[in-house]
Amino acid sequence: GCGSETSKNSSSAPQKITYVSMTDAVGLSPILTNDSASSAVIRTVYETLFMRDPKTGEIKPLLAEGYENPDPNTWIIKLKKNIKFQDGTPFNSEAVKYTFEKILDPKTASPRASLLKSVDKIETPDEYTVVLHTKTPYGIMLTALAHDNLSIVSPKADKAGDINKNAKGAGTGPYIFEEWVPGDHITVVKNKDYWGGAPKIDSITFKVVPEMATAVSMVETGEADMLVGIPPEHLERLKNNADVEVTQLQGNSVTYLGFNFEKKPFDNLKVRQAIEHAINRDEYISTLNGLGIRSNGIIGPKLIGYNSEIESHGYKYDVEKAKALLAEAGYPSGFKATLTYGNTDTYNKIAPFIQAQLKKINIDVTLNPMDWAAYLSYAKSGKAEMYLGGWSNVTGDGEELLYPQFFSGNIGASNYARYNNPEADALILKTRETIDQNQRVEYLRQANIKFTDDVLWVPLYHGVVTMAVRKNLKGIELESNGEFRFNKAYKE
Amino acid sequence: MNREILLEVNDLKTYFYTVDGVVPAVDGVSFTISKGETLGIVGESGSGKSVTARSIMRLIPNPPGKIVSGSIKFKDEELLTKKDSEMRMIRGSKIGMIFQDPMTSLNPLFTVGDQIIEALCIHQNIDKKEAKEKAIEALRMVGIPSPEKRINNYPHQMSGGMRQRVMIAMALVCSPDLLIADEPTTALDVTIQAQILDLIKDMKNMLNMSVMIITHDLGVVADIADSVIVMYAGKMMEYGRAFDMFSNPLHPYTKGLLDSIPTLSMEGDRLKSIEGSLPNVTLDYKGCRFADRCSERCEKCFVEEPPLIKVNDSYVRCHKYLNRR
Amino acid sequence: MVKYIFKRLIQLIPVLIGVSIAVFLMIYLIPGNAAEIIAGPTATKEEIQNITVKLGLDKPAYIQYLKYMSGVLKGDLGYSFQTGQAVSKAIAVRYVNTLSLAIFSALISIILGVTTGIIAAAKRNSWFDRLCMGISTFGISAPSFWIGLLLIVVFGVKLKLLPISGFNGKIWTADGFIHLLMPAITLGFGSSAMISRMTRSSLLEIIHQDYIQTARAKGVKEKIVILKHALKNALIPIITIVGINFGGLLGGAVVVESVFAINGIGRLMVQAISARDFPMIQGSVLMVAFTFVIINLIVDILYAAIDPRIQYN
Amino acid sequence: MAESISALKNGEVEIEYKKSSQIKEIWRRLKRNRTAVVGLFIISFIAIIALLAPVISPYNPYEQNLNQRLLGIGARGHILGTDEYGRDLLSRLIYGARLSLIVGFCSVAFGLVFGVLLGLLSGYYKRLDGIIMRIIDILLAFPGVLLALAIVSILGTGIVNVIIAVGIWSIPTIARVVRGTVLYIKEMDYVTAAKALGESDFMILFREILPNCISSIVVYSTMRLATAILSAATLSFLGLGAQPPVAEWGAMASTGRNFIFQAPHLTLLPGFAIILIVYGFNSLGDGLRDALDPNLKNV
Amino acid sequence: MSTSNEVLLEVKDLKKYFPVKKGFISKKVNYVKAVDGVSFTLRKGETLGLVGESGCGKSTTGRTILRLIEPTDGIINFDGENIVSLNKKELRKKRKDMQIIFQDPYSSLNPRLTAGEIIGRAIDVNNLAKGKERERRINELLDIVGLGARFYNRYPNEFSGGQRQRIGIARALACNPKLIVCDEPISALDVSIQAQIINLLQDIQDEFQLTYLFIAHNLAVVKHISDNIAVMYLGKIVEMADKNELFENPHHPYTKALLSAILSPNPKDKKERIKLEGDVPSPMNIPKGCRFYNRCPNKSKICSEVEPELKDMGGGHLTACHNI
Ligand SMILES: Nc1ncnc2c1ncn2[C@@H]1O[C@H](COP(=O)(O)OP(=O)(O)OP(=O)(O)O)[C@@H](O)[C@H]1O
Ligand SMILES: Nc1ncnc2c1ncn2[C@@H]1O[C@H](COP(=O)(O)OP(=O)(O)OP(=O)(O)O)[C@@H](O)[C@H]1O
Ligand SMILES: [Mg+2]
Ligand SMILES: [Mg+2]
Ligand code: NI
Repeated sequence: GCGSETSKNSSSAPQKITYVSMTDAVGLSPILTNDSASSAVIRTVYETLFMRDPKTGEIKPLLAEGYENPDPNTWIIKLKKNIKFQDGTPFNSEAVKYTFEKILDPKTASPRASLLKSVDKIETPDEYTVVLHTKTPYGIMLTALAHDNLSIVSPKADKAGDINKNAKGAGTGPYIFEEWVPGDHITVVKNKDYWGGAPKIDSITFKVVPEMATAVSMVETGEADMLVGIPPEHLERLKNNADVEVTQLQGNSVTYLGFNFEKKPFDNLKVRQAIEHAINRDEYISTLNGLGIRSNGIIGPKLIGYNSEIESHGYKYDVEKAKALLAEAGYPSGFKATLTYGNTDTYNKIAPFIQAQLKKINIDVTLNPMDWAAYLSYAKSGKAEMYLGGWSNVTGDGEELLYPQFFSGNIGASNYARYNNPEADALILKTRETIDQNQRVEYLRQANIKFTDDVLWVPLYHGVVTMAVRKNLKGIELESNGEFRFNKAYKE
Repeated sequence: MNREILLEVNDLKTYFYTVDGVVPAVDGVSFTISKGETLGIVGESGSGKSVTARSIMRLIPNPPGKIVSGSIKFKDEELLTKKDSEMRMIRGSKIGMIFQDPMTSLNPLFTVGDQIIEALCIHQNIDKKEAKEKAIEALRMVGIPSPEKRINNYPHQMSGGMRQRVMIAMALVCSPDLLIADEPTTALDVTIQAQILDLIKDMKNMLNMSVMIITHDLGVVADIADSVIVMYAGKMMEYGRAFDMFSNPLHPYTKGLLDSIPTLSMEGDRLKSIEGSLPNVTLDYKGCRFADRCSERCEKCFVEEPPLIKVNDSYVRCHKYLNRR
Repeated sequence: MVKYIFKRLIQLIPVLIGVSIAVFLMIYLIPGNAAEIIAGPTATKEEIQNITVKLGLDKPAYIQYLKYMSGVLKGDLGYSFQTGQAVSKAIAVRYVNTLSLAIFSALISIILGVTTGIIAAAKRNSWFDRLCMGISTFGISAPSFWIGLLLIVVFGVKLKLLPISGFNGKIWTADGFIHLLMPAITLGFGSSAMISRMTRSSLLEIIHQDYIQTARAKGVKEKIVILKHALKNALIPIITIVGINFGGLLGGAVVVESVFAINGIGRLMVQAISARDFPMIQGSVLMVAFTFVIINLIVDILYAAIDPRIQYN
Repeated sequence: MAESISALKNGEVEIEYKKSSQIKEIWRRLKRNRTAVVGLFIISFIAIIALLAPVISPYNPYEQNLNQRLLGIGARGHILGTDEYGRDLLSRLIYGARLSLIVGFCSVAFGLVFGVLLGLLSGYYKRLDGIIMRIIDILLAFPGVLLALAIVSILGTGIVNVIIAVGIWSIPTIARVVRGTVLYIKEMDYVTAAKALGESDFMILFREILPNCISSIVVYSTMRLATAILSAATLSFLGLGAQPPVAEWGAMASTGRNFIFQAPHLTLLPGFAIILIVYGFNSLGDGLRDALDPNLKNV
Repeated sequence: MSTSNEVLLEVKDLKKYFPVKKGFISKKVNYVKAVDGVSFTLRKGETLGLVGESGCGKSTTGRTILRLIEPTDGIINFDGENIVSLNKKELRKKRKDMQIIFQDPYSSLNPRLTAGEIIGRAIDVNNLAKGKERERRINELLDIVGLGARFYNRYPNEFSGGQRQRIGIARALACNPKLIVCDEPISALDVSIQAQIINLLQDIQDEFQLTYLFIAHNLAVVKHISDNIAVMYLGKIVEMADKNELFENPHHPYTKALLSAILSPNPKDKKERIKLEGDVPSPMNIPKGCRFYNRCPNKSKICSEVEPELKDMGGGHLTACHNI
């Protein structure tokens, strides 16, 4: 059926939402997936123990009642009572233990097992208490527990079948999984018995529309109700449409130019500084229609660990200075380099810009676009010289960014920079292991300054998240990580 | 013989307007065919024989071809001014036509029966069953064994001779007054050729029709024709009774032709031949078209086109006969 | 005839094996693997390793292939690396959509192409002929994503006449029909242009054949000469091009499927290869190749049905 | 038939005169074909633009000027406006002509090298025919997009790989066309005559048969050029084509599509350019077919 | 015409079966028996005319003798050597001694080459001449066939059919062959041109001591040019004799019918024709017994069972018929 038909219906008719997404979900189990399309669905079906407040960014209990930290290696978590999974089984400490152990089991091969990596033992002293013992202090435990991939699944549903394909009744969330036509759409329907009160929307369809121009057209005609992650070139159009409400919100993603520290001359700080000096970020940001924000730091303004003092760090656009630094570094007449990136629209657009900018200081950049899978492999194996990347932060915590990208233990995996610095490693570990939140934030602040000064990346811009919603659809709040919840949504 | 005139062609000119200029394929041809008469048209390849025949049928592809002038009277009716629909009623019913190559002249995708029945259904107000019977009858008439089976055959299932018989049957089912046969035996073997020529003769007598037969084989003409036209490069060079032409050829070209054919009875080592080949004729061509191959040419032949001259009962287009008159 | 079809189906086996080996080599050669994709850019080494083991990607390449092929011989196309779904099931859904799209657009293109081709040939050098040929050249020349987007902007957004996406896989329902209209036109436009030109040129060629003269000499109406005698003979090249295009429609539908958000096999293939989802790539490529061969078979059978001279051998 | 000069002083002069006269003959026939002339005109026009690109284009096509982004048609200083980086669209279109022609020609040339060889061998040697035709069947049954995707994944994106991908794509069809022609020419008596004279297979294949396949190859290649340019555009759409900042029409039309609402000329103009050049090649191909095929001489 | 007694070509029991693919997994089950046991000898300087209906295997015979088609069986002794047993290389060397002229003047010339090059290629392949000598030779050959050097640089499409046929003859002559197979060299030509070519063929035969196997279906022409004539029917020679003997005293009913079917371009000598019923059977399933049985006007019982052999009926007149 057409969205346009349904949108004309009066309020007595069932309320339906069509949400368009560029890609299809990979799966429906939080344990086995790690992509934003899946996560959008998973958030409607499952819930985590803790959640991040969309406004303040503070971590609040969701399925949990509260927690205690008797010592840095012990987390005692109290659970809310009287919550039932959609399949009727009770939500309790067993379910939490089951879920977490499943994630930790290597045979499960959960892509986000590392979130619980430091967990040593899980105990369930009673029905509504879970105790997590860690090997080393794990300061970001709460942030991790707020991560969608640590949503709690119903053990019964999980044992009964593959909840990755059919998640019926597997969560505690406000919507129940209904149908998945792979490649086409996923439907979830209202959970009348939701512990937080039944949602007003009767069903949500997650529709796959790979072509952005088409997706935008669908929102315009009312065939679809909402769309997030609108690229700048389509923004104006949607904003001008009287039937569509566009929300723009500073996000916590960052788009950057990265270097391979194992390749010369990128191990040279002066060279990196020169490059940062040579790139006119403001100019590029001006093309983004407001969909990017200048911040000099690696940890952006919306992340835990950000402090505005960072704006006095970084290196300003100054071609002469860049040339001078390059000469100092021993490259007075520049050098040749390749810039590798996955050939998505975003990077396809940035790459020529970087190329043009670096030309000015005689760095001759060859563009090396690759398909996404090849790029991942290439970058991981340390073949890239310079690369373009983006980091979208789910938990909103600076640690989630620093550890994978710059911790030496992750070389060969997510540390594309192949940055290996014991000093930095120590600092990164502190940002993970410190239990005292204030202290931890302080470490993050220090790390941000250090890494920014050392130009581990050139942060090109920090993202702005967008959402376009048909005006009659209300109650959806966008979060700075680009996510949103349908709990309070309703149609007028 | 009945001297009632069936077809009268007068000064027919059919030109082709091609990329390479105007080709006067038929350039002033006049003749008559009486009831029961057989007219043979001979000439070299490209001399305009087929175009003459197709002009009578009004089947000249346009573009590039066009009948530029002349008149074609069939049973005292002018064909050239007839509407397309009227012309269609004449084709196939009053005038039947068969083509040179029986291999390509039948539609390969329909059974021979269908193709004959189609001709019947267009011109005669009969139902399918009746038409089928008539078609079988026609096939039997042209000597095809077990026609009730053969009627369901496709052309490729028949030999060349049989296909030509089918063509004849198709041309004759509606008992036309005139049969135009465009090189009906050229593609066939001598023994089969003999069969087909006999068949045409038989049919002609049986149906009392006139025949216009086109060929480049003088033997065929000698065998079947009452009168003959010799064409050369779009022009009628000689026109007269067949017997006269063979015993006393008038035009140097005709003579040349007759001399160049080896006959069984002839002796001697060398054949006489006509040197050279057909000229490339354009509209502003001056003089006799045969002049540069002619053994009896004079200067006049190159500048002035000879008119058609009546010599005895025949017509000839050669300056040689002007003085004699 | 049954024997012939059987024989052709057997001939299909080496082609399919060849295709599957080609796919295998391809996967083997291209950098990146499914585990890395599933793990995502954040993944640690252990996470990647776990997934690699789970998918069996740690085994030597030829073993992976043989294991896969032995499954195929048992009728099991395997499970998607990425989603864990049964490949056969995943393909089935998409295949129906693509096939509906392909058939619908083939119909559109045949009807459009053949009629305009006939008229253009019959009225050669008339304004209609020129117009048809002009439009058809345009049709051949324009990239399909471009036509598709223009159609969306004009008919979907501006005029709000047709829905942009949402084909339900049921072409026989009114809803399915309406949703498939724009995609089918987009896809069919180019091939209708080709068919139109092919019809025109083969008709023009056939019109010069002797048997057409024979038909005319019988007094057959020009309309019937063309529609019956000439067209039937022209059908062979027309069917050939329809067949070729249909094969192309299946493989080339990716673009239209993306533009109109149709959940088809073309898109599936592209997705699968970007995810290095080996079983899914094998399955969908084999399916497309299979269809291609079947289309060829159908085309050959049609040849023989039309032309009595062609025998099954 | 034009009588040639009877008294000959120098044989070579005569050779040249005659060779050119054969080409002249084709040219003459081509000239009468209106669409072909239009096609030829379009292609020459584009080719000249491509050749003179550095001279005639008002700006450097790669020079970004982010202050002047997305100007519309008729903007001051930019007749056809600018793109999302403020690059002059006219200049990019002019340079795009180069790349589109290069992509077209090179990929068809690539396909020709292999296609012609395969076609010749399989047409001439009955024994090889079976194997080669099976390989071609496999290539044909293999979805072209996937092939391109794989090639690009292996070799990386970029214009050269687009050329290779599109080139491989055209091998099977070229091979088939050539094979068909060879099968036909093989039966001609002049090939038998060459055999009777004692020519070797190699000589027969490359000196007797190949030159006579040229006209069908030329005709087909012309049409294939059109397809190649279109395929390249399609690859661009899938993100596999020429990569930015390369000014290639397909890539331009494809990246421009994101601005279809905001600045439709960004996709419309390159789109029209593609249509124009493809139209040109197709018409020329049609015309060449008529001009080179003596059977159709007077039709 | 001077005919020596030296045998140039001896063909013994030549057979050529073309396999026809049929049935499951293309087993070769059926054969077109195009030539099915043909034997004859040709002396130096002699012309043997080969006549017969279309499809009876004349061309196949001609081409198989030159090994342009591989024979299925039989012996071809040419100039004292069995051609059949030569390997590819030896054969290529031998080729210049035996040439062929084709029926179709259009398909027999490479349209991409000039007349001079067509002839030149024949010289090059056999390394007969180089440089100036080569040019001279080409011009000489063009003269011999009556074209002249001014035609050197013309392409085949600029020639008429007769002129093309002359180029074909010049090409065959280029390597000084001993034997020329003329495969219906005049059938496609206009009557007025035919005589030119026949005269030319006779002239060069005299001049270069050539031996011809002259294939045609026009009996009058064959009679004119040949010394001996062989009549073929369905892959076999049914009658062979000196030309005058054959025309005056034909034995085989098929020969008789053939002769009676000749149309004379003289309305006066109309004669009674022998009518043959029916068609030639398909060479794919040749009937048992005499191949001519189904059309024969005076068949007897034995004809349907035993295949008659070619026997000398006296004076070198060979006939294959039971009823003589
Ligand atoms: N459709 C056509 N377009 C152009 N010229 C044509 C056409 N049909 C015939 N001609 C020209 O008209 C002339 C006469 O052709 P026609 O077919 O009548 O010759 P013909 O005497 O029948 O020869 P043949 O013995 O080869 O059948 C030729 O020069 C030919 O080129
Ligand atoms: N390559 C081939 N494959 C299969 N059959 C063939 C082949 N070449 C010839 N034939 C068949 O062999 C038989 C004899 O053919 P051939 O060409 O020798 O006849 P012909 O006497 O020269 O006839 P024509 O007078 O028509 O030239 C025919 O039935 C023909 O169909
Ligand atoms: Mg004719
Ligand atoms: Mg022959
Ligand atoms: Ni709908």
